[in-house]
Amino acid sequence: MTTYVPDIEKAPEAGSRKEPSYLDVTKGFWSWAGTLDHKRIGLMYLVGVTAAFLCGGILALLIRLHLWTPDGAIFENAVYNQVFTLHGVFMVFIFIIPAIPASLGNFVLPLMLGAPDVALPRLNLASFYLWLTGTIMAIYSILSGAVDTGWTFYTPYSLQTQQAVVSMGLAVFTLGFSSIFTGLNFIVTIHKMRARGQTWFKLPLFCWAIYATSVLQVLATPVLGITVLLLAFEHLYHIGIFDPAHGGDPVLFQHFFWFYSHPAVYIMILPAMGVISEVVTVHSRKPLFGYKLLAFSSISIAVISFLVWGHHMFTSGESEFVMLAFSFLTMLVAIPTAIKEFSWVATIWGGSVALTAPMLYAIAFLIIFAIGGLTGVFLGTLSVDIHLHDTYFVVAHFHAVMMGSTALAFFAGVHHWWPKMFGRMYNETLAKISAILILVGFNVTFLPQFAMGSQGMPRRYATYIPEWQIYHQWSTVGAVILGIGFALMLGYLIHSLFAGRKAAANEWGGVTMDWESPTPPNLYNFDEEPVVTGELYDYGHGAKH
Amino acid sequence: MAHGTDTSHGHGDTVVDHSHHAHVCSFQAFFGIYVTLLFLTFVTVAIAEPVSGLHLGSASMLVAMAVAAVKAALVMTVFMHLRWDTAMNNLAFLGSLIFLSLLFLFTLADHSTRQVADPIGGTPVEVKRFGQD
Amino acid sequence: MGHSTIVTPTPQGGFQTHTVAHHFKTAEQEFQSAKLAFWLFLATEVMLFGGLFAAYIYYHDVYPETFQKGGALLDWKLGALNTGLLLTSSWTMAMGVRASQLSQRKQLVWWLVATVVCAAGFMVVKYIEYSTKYHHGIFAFTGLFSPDDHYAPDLQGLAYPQLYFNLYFTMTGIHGLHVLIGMIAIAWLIWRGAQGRFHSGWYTPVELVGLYWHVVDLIWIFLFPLLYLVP
Amino acid sequence: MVQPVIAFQDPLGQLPPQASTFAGDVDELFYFLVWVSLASFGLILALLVYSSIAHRRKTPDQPALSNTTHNTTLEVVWTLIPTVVVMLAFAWGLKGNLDQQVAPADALQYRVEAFKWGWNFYHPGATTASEHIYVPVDKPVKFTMTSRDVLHSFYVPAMRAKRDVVPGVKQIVWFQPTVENGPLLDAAGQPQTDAFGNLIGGFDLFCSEYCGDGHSVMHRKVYVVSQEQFDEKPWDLLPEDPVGRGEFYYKLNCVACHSVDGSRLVGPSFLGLVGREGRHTDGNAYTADEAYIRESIRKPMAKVVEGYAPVMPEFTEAQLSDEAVGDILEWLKTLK
Repeated sequence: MTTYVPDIEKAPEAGSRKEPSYLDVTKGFWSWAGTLDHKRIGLMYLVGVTAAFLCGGILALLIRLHLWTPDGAIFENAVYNQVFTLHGVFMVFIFIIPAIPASLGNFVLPLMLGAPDVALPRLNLASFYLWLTGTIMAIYSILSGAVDTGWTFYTPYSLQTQQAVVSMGLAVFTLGFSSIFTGLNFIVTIHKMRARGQTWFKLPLFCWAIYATSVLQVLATPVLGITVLLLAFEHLYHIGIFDPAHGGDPVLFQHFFWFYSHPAVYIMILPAMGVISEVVTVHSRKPLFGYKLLAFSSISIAVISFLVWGHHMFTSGESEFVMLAFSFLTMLVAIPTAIKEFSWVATIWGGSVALTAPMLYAIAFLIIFAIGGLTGVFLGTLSVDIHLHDTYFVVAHFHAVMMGSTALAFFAGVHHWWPKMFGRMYNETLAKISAILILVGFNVTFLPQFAMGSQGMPRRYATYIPEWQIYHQWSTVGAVILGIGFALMLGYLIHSLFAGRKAAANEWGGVTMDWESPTPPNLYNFDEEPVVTGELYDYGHGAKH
Repeated sequence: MAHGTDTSHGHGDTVVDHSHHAHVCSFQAFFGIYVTLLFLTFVTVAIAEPVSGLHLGSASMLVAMAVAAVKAALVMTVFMHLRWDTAMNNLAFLGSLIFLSLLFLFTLADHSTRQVADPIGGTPVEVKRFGQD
Repeated sequence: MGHSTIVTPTPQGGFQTHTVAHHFKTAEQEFQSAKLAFWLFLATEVMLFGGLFAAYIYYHDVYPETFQKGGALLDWKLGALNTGLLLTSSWTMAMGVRASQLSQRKQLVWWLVATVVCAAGFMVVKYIEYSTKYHHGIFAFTGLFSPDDHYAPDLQGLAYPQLYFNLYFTMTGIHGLHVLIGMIAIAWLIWRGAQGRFHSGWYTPVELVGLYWHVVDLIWIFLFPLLYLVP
Repeated sequence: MVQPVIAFQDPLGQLPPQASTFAGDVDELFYFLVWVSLASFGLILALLVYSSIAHRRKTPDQPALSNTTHNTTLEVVWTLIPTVVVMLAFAWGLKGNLDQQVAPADALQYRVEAFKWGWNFYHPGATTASEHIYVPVDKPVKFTMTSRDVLHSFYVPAMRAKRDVVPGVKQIVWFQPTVENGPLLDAAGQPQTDAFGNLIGGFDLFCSEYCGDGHSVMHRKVYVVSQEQFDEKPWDLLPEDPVGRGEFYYKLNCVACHSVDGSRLVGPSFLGLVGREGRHTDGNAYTADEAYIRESIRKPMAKVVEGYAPVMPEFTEAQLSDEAVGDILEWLKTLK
């Protein structure tokens, strides 16, 4: 790999391309709807998940506005329950699980491997359409009576409710298979499509993170599939597997559900960690600190994440013995997570730190991820969790990890690869303002929720006792700030597509293979078949790992 | 980047060679395995309580599963060629069994170690009997 | 990159050539990618059925008597017959893959036909079993026992007898669905195989469907003793 | 009032009052984690802010100051320190949890039945349920809980006690209160309420496992009283007159979904219910006479009032006797 001395002022000369970019090579609706190009599929996902994020975000704002007064300002309780359920379903199953792997992963992974496409392009497109079908089914469930079970579908409540649990369950089943096929495709791609000379330890960390994620997607999601399928059977025919009225055990449902849904948390956060690794190294112009430890920590997080699901059930009546085991194993996850955080900070330390928009998003990630990670230890600790379980402390904790970390990493990645995707740049000043608004808004929203939660405010409450009103009002103010930040982002990103300045060939001076392709890349990505000879993350110092 | 009749080596893990040397089993090998499988099915049935009246108690489930595991291993190694397949393909499939065993391990451990609740002034009620008050 | 294609040499007359997809460099890379992907897919199948097995073992532990008496009401002879049929089909499938590896077009077709016949036999036996249950008043999923239920005396006083039968119907039903899907896939292989589509240079679909079929067999190997010979 | 022994002083006032024997230990561990978290968070934040200012890129081609890609000592240190901390938290949390799980053999036995959406608390020896819980101070109390319908969760923040109520099984939760906190009664012996209409005194009891429309109104009180007060059986409040008893049963069973002031909750308001005319979801007209109201309690799904969801649970003879329903009817007639 050649050492790249970036010169972002100089745009690539017109006509220097050998082939048209993937955006220009064909035109028209069907050239997108039927495309097998990983980059176009990535962009379709990007549009799709952003729309889902928008829907989920509007629902979140409604929730916060409703909770402005103790009696609930907007909805009846029943409607409130539907709103928070849909917020959860949209954000978890439709937005955040596919967000980074299916959009950024699809776009960037083959580029980083120097490959012309993913290994199975048809399966990739099929996976997108499964996602679309699942989303349409979820929307159908809303229109045909909505669901008020919470995104966790706990039995027997989900069996007694009259609402569209069956169609929502099948929607989740379909979305699950979309996720499985994406993960399966990426594992094969990483194994079989790497460039010549690209050994495993010359894989950028984003690839490691996507690999670990994919393992989870392939192995954990089928259990969710069979669980929601059984739930649908149960709802329709009362087969009794999860219904205590027919001999079933609701705790078994929780075991099945969390066997998937705890690894799912890592399906969400691992790719975010990968994005942050890339953004941090490029914008600090410094090799990642502790590369191997970072790579191994991704894999170890993936493996341990299968062993900790019971910490969602400490008050459910599972046995003390199992609680002991799950608490211990949960603590083990904290260790690789801490290693990652420290390694990123050490990467920035002594770098040539450019406070660009992607870097600001990444720094915001590092701050909020620290909060999310540290509060996770509280919840893994048995006696403290008994008090905090099912309170706003949990709500704030997982929003710190999911929204404040994964969603921010997703946006850091979008800003980082935006010039590569579209060949255009957004307004950096506005982008920085929006990053700061989101960081501030997040903390104003969720720090009061930590406070409320430790005081005992239970979650999923449509009304609450007046002592907590001031916290709820701060939280609502924060949510509005967050909303403004995201609206601003959407505005300048769309604006840049039409009026943004032309991006440089290598806007940030990245040295992984994704930056070696033309900007935007060709249909089959590279002008010349890339061959890896140098070290990874070599910014001209002769980096050694 | 047209590579035409490119025969370059070094793609990821792939053993790059135009003609792949797939392992072809002999008729005798497949037939032998087939007969063994039928024999093991006979063993499973013969030792089962409803058929033979053997009382193996709690061991009967273990024995039946052990025989089934042997049959499964034969199908996987020979019929499915795992014996001659790449390490990664072995790992992909066997890995799922390892992770599946975690699901079994923890749910069953939870069930078998749950506390027995005692109701007020009554005989202990087994938690195991759901919905049977 | 990748606009060119590689054409595998036809081993002998009467076979169709195969064009390697644009993004692969070699037929071997394409074959190995498809195979790894399929192994991973089979891993998801194992996890999916694994959930059902976990539920089965769990409730077997909770209601041992129900499961023993429920299992005794199934006809183990039919179950054993079905095991034999599936094992036979697994063997013929393995022989079919072997035939395609050796570019034996006619043998391939006949082995595959034998496989489908065994599978169809399996489904017929399954139909007989299901309809017997139906006539005895054990319906899938309703959990209802009809008033003139022949089995009712055997199940009197048992905790949740319908739980066993619902698990039985769910597990064998989803397995049966896999058998049906497999039969369709094998029928397609027969059609294309007769045209000479598969040969030593390219037999990926035969290999993959073969793997799928063996997994269907594997699952039944565990289902049979669990459901019919419940210890 | 007995001066409680506070095992651990809450330095930030962020936790609910400590009212049980194991609350102090939970809080001490909570604050241990708070301090560790604040220290490590402060360290990370300081390093981040310092390096992004001090090491920021001033010219476009500025290389990094350092090129270090690893430092084994540092990596071992930042692996070991979190390991030690989390293992400590695990062991401490486990020890505390064992206290929370295992009730003493001499604990007073209560029975709790949760339903959509309310609680029936049966005090030791009581045959009727009560709306709130009364416990004697410094005595271990143990609750054996069942659910009529879906998952609920028994949560008393001040006691640091929480346990899901799972239909089909009996769940146990226990605590030993250390602080007296009885109901504040007015001259007439009625509980006083604050400006928001909430009862004064007592510790809050919540349902913390989502259970549907009335989830957030399953809010009750745990009153900790002296042994003398407890011996007077303050929970045994069943009034003499039928109207009073009717109101008592209403508060126990119906209050979550039916208002008495005409406002709309999950179900229709009880104000002016007797003799009300309206329509069912199937379009048939009804008049709310005595027989109709009795049927609506026993078989609520048979006829659902237009505009409302079919969510009301059945109340069987065992849960609400015919006499109790008669009392409720008497009381309903007074709501005009």
